Amino acid sequence: MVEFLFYIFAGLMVLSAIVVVTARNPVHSVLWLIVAFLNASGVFMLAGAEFLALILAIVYVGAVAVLFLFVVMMLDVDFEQLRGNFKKNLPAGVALGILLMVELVMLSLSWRVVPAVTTASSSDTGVTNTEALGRVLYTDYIVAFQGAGLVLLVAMIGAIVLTLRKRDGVRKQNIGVQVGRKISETLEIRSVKSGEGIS
Amino acid sequence: MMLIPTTHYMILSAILFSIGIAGIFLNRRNIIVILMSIELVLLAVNVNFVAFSQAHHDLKGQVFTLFILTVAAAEAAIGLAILVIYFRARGNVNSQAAHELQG
Amino acid sequence: MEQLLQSYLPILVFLGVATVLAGVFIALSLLAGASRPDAEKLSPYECGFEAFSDARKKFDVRFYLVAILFIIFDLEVAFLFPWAISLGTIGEYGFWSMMGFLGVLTIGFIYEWNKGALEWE
Amino acid sequence: MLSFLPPALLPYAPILFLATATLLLLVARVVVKNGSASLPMTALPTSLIIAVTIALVYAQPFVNVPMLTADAFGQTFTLLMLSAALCAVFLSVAYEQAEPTRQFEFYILLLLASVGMMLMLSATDLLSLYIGIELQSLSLYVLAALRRDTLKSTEAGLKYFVLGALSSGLLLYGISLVYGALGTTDYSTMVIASQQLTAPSPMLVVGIVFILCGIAFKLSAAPFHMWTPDVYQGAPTSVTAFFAVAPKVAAVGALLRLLYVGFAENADMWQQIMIVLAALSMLVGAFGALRQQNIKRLLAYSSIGHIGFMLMAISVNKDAGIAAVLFYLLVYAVMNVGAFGCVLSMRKNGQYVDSIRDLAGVSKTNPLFAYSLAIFMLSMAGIPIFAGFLSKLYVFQVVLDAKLYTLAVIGVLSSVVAAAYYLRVCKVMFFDANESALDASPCPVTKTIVVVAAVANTVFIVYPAQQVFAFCERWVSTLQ
Repeated sequence: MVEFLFYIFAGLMVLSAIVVVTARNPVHSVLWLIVAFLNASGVFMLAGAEFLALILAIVYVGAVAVLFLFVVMMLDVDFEQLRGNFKKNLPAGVALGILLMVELVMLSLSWRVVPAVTTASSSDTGVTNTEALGRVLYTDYIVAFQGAGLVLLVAMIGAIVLTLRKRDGVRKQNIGVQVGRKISETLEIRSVKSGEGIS
Repeated sequence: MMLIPTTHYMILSAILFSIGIAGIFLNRRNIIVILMSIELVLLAVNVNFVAFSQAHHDLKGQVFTLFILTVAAAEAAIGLAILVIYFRARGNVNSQAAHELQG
Repeated sequence: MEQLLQSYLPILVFLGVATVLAGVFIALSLLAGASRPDAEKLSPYECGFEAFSDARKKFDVRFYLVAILFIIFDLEVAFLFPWAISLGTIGEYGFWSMMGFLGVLTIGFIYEWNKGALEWE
Repeated sequence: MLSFLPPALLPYAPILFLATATLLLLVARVVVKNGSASLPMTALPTSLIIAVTIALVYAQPFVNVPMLTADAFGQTFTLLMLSAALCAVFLSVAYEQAEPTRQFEFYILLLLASVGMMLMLSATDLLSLYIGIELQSLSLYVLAALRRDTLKSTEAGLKYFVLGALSSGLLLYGISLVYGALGTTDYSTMVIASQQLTAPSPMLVVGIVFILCGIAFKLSAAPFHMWTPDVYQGAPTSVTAFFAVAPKVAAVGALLRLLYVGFAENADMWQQIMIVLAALSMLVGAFGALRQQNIKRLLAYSSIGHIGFMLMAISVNKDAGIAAVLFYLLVYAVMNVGAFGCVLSMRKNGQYVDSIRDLAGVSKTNPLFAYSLAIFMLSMAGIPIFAGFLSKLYVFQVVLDAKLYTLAVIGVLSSVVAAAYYLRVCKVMFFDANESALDASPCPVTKTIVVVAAVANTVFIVYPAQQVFAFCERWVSTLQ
């Protein structure tokens, strides 16, 4: 039963990966990329990495694929011109792919478990995968964890520095000031004699 | 229900990795598809890590995958930021035309 | 292992049923319905006029910036889940390490707010 | 001396200080809204922060921690990298005055890249090595594309990003295969696991190959050097000055620790690859720049050549090799900081110029500039009385001891060919007719750096060479 599930997920994943690479329209390749990510989270689930499967679904499908879709929609590009010599280097690309694949698959067949290098934490101690991850992540791997925090900070600074454009002279609505205005500032009561206007 | 042998995962990861690398060489012109192929390569790496983490019965592989996810998402964000400003400066997104720096 | 997969079986069944149903509807409409497409019918309908411009409008880069910042804070939340569950066992040390992580990202947020990345002209 | 810190934080003191100081500087610069503040206002605190970090690194006791280590080897490379970053900050002040961009983030990203490099240099686990490499690379991608309105800078950033992302994909695939083969990513446990390996595992070999491809990219070693000339030319010159030295020091240090500690047991697997990388880099570095018209692309090819020499010394796999690499790196840093100081003072009527024809006959109009650039060119070529000759001498000595004769022959051949384009620059400066003079170098800081580097290059051979080499050997012995 589990074997059958694995073949479905793996098959769909490989198929959608092939379509992502060869799709004519980038929007299609983004959608197939999302299918690939969803199947990947299925494969992770079968491998016991429950938390990672869900994070993959949330973070990748939810955010990264959306970002790709944004960019594909934003840069209105004529795709025919982009695929100019796709046909020309198709044979070379496919040959490279198959060569790499055969070599790596043969490599995988030669894999044997190395005499056990016992490491402290093992995954199935009756505690949920997320809890087990949480116990290890913030204490033993604190260096990588803070490094990841700085990587996110650099990504934020980079994105803002590169894309933010300030149009000066744009009047912005300041809700605080609007709400804070008192009646005396807005209304001015003047007594007007009949027949004369207000200067 | 026995577990799935690790070699299956490794073969899946090898296939995905080769598709990703071939994808990069196939459409050198369209940078967005290159970025997607890089995401596929990282997905192949994650499958490998999770499979070995199950094989070695320790969490190190899964912790590594979590950090790869974080860094890959940040990398995709910056990559697309650079792509947008390149497109704004250039006018279209085709890397063959990127021959300004030559000689 | 099996207990984990058992608990996720309903989701799988739900997904399976959903895709099968969707597939059936599409297949039925393709097979049963009469479809004689011609250029006129396929062109986008704009109240009888010829289509004025390409349907894809270039939209503002600010949408894009919000999407990037969403990814970054989404990842921050992703790190909070295991922390929340395992706070009991990792104790003081784990608490302060997450406070450091949150501090770094709060400083990023202050930077972003003052730079005006969140404002929408 | 750092006893006041809580013992738990002691090993992280320098990195922690650099990171927190950068964050405070970031908040200060963005909250304090004084539009008029020109850039040096940020350069001053930046150089202060780097100086204090250098002091902290120097004073730090040597201690090991799960993912990091602080030993003499790491300390030396970190000091060299931080001083290179400090010179890059000084050089960028002149660049900022000439072409103000009002982007103070340049300094913040430079500091965050230095944090990444410190992490790389002291990592004893493939995970912290990867996070360090990514933190440094992400900051450098953004720095390369910082001039977002000019096409050259965005194109440089894009090329660097695409190839960088691909190379971290390769690096990660290598790490996953090594993790699969050995079951661990910590250097010391990897050594134990590879000793226990009964049959030679092909997966480990392929894993090491992929890791070396990933790191070779960061070093701009030969088969992965395509991005270097374009990014050196495209990126703003102050960023290129930082590119040329600091990340190379970090990548060489990380590679040395990875190979000599992590993969100490399986040297037979990586020695062949290193020899091939070294030979290719030297040849590309020599033949690439023969008809080069742009000074920055010329310096890019020369840095590829120098990396080739360092890889040659690393592939020897003996402690003497490390001392030669450390010495070579020291001389390389001084030469490149000086060379980029000159490139930054190449201005004609207010415009930065970077083609070699603009240097025609400069010796008559700005003699100081001409002579110092000539010293750097000759030192890079390895002409005897300059420091460059000594560093190449030590590398050749080590390589010949290890009987890698073919590599030594390729090395000599490539340095002879490379000398051609270095001497061509000197010839253009001294013997060609002069069309227009360069502007006088506005900023005293650049001038002092250039002069100090030039003097260091020449006087080096007389006194300190022996002591410095002995110093390198003493430091290296602590690499456990």
